[in-house]
Amino acid sequence: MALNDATPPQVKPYVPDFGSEAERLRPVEIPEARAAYRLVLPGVMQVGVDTVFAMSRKSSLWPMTFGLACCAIEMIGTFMANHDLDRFGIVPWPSPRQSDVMIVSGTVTKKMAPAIKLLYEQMPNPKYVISMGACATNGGPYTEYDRVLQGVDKIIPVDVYVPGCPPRPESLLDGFLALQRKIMEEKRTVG
Amino acid sequence: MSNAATTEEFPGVAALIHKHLPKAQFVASRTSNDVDIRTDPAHLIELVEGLKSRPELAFDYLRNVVGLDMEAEGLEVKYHFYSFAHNLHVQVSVPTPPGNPHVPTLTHLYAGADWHEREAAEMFGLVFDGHPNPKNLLLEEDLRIHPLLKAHPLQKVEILQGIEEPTPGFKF
Amino acid sequence: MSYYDTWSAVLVAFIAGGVLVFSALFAAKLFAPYARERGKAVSYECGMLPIGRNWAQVHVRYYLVALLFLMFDVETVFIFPWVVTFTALPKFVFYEMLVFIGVLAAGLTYAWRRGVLEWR
Amino acid sequence: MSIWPEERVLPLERDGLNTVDMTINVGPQHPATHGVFRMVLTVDGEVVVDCEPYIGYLHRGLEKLTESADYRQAMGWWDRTDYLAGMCCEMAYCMAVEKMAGIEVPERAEYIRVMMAELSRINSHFMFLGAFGADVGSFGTSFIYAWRERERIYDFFEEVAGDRMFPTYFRPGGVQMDLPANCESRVRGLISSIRQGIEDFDGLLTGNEIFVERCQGLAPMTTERAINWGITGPILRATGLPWDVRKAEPYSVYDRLDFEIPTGKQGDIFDRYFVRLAEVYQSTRIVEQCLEQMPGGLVLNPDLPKTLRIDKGECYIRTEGTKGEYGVYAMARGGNKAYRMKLRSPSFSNLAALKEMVVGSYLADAIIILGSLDIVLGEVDK
Repeated sequence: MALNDATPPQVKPYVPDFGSEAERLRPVEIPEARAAYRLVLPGVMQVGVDTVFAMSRKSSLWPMTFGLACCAIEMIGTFMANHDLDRFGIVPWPSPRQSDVMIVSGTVTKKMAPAIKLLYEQMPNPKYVISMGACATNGGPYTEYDRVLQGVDKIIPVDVYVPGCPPRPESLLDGFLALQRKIMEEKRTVG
Repeated sequence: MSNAATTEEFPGVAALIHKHLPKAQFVASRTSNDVDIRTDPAHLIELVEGLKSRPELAFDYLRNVVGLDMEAEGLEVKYHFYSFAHNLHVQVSVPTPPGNPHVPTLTHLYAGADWHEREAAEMFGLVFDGHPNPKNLLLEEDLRIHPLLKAHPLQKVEILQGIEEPTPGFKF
Repeated sequence: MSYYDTWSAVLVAFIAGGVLVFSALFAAKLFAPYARERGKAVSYECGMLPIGRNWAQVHVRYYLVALLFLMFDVETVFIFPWVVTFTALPKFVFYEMLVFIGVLAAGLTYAWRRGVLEWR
Repeated sequence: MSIWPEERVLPLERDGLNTVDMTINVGPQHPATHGVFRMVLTVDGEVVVDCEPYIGYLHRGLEKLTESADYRQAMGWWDRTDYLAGMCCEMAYCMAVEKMAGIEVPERAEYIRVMMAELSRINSHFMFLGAFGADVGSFGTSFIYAWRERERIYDFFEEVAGDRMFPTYFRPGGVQMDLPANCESRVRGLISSIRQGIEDFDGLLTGNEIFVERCQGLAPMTTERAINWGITGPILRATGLPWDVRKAEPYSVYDRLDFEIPTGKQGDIFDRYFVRLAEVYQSTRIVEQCLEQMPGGLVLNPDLPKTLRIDKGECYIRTEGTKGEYGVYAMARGGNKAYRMKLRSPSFSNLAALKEMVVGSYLADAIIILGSLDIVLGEVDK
């Protein structure tokens, strides 16, 4: 059966090891995201390009549906017809590869932390994180239990915190509007 | 467990059980809403097999497996059984001596006991002898802590995250 | 010399296609803020580390079904222009195509009887 | 003279080519797992050969925290277990505390509790219908239908108790405050729109040829096997056993209400879906009867102590949650904090039988089987 054993040489890709607890809960390193046009275009013309890109990014934010707990039900409620998010160009997308925003909706446990870090790293830049609900912000009602991570910003950088347990769909909507304002303000620094 | 099998007072279901399983040693008592029979790990399997196999009892549904940390008296396991045929409910408590929390497993009798026992084992440090797959269920695989024990502390709440020292005179 | 005789239209289409494709690729390279994060190259497995090998031999029936699909896909490519124009063409063109369809139908029944289409 | 060659393309068993089984990780972040549940499927071609479920990604220490809080404070954690039907869990928790402390609940509060619990059950079943439609194939449509009704029920909850999902409207000893004045007409309107919602789903899914073709006869479960696994709720009733805690061991005022228990025939996926759809109708009948039979009077037991102290008590309260038998085992040994509160969660036992149902089916059907269990990770991981 020599024919069948000829598997191609396995190129060992980088795979993070989540062996120990410290490694699992280590915050994500955020390398500097460089865009080539910063070097090519002179300073004046960059403003125009930045504005165009910021406006296009803010009006088509694709969130990665990442429902952890009860906040996920309110997040789905926000996507549905009564508090429609599609009118802002916000289309729920299951995979991190094509999404811009990660909505962490629910309690972040220490068993789930490495998965959240990996998903965050697998999202293409520029990416944003909305920490939805008290649980994602600082552990919420479950803060005292030692298997619960006290806030998702211990492992990934968070852009907008939405208060509430669970936050009403309107407050998640407000969170998205705040994120859009933030994108417009930070347009000079993102590329 | 003094096998004072002569205690007459068998409330409710315990009388039926005693009638059909005369050899089983247990002490019957009554909780707020159902009957509790106490036995020890050695006689558990024999009692449960009797409960399940006797047609008059037919306790074919293992409802619940509750682990308990009674601090001084060691760990304890409580099983709740229900019989669909006769609409009967009974609670079986199995106290274990403080030293060795060993209880025989029921997975060969009830398939549903598998996950319940794994959860009680990892939460209290109980050991279910003969369990097919005694890995952690709710905690990570390599974690050897038992969170639900009374001795296990809660986590300190970090009130001021990121702000090193609060403004003077500001107390939580 | 009507416009359609010359081949310039084809050239323009070719150039426009090339420009479109390469400008899209080049724009992405130019404008996208790329950060070389370590976890970005890890294959996406719902948030978990990839387990098992991604290079797995699969049962041969899937290959055969793919072959069948390809064959009948190409067949429809040939049938389509015929269907559109055979009424204006002479009679024998119709029967010629029936022969073509008949041959492919024979191939399909052979594959069906050989059990290729049984999915289990 | 047969012109066809004898041997056929061998279907499944090993045929010389040692095909390798691929492991597919349907992991915590997956649209079909309704939350953070992970199962590693070993797949040979398209047939699932082995399934290894992993839970615990949402283990938030419900039982540990309950031991560190007063009886009335702990309810906040308990209605976040089955976060699709908050008030069913609140009812079970309050009944456990009342049974141990021996508190009497006024008549009117019992009826309000049953009505609100049944509305929460409708709410949770609509979420199942929405999510199950998405699993089978209609990605957005069934969700939109489901949320039309859910938003109306949430609006009613907000009017009555102030919050949409977790109103913490129940108290040990009754209900926090009385219903609003126009509650009668509001509920009647709600019931008619829910019945309209049932017809819509009936037309959308039950009448759909593809849906019926995919779900009929898939993973049938026999009653004995379900009882052995400890499966309860709509999945057990789908196997044909009309067993419902509200009828078998009636609690609160369920013995005064009449409603049928819908059952299925072979316990396959379509029966589970249909039992839940029929249950929604039965719940609307219960809500109507509650409205008619509701007496006047107090809604909260007047002589409740300032801080609830229970010196000695132990009980196991079992109620019919939306997913099955939602049981609360409670033990008190003095002081105002519970000594031990254990949640017997229906989804935990239903999910344990997943491997037996999934092995042998196709990969796409494994997703539907998981969807038909209607698990909620808040109560599976406690």
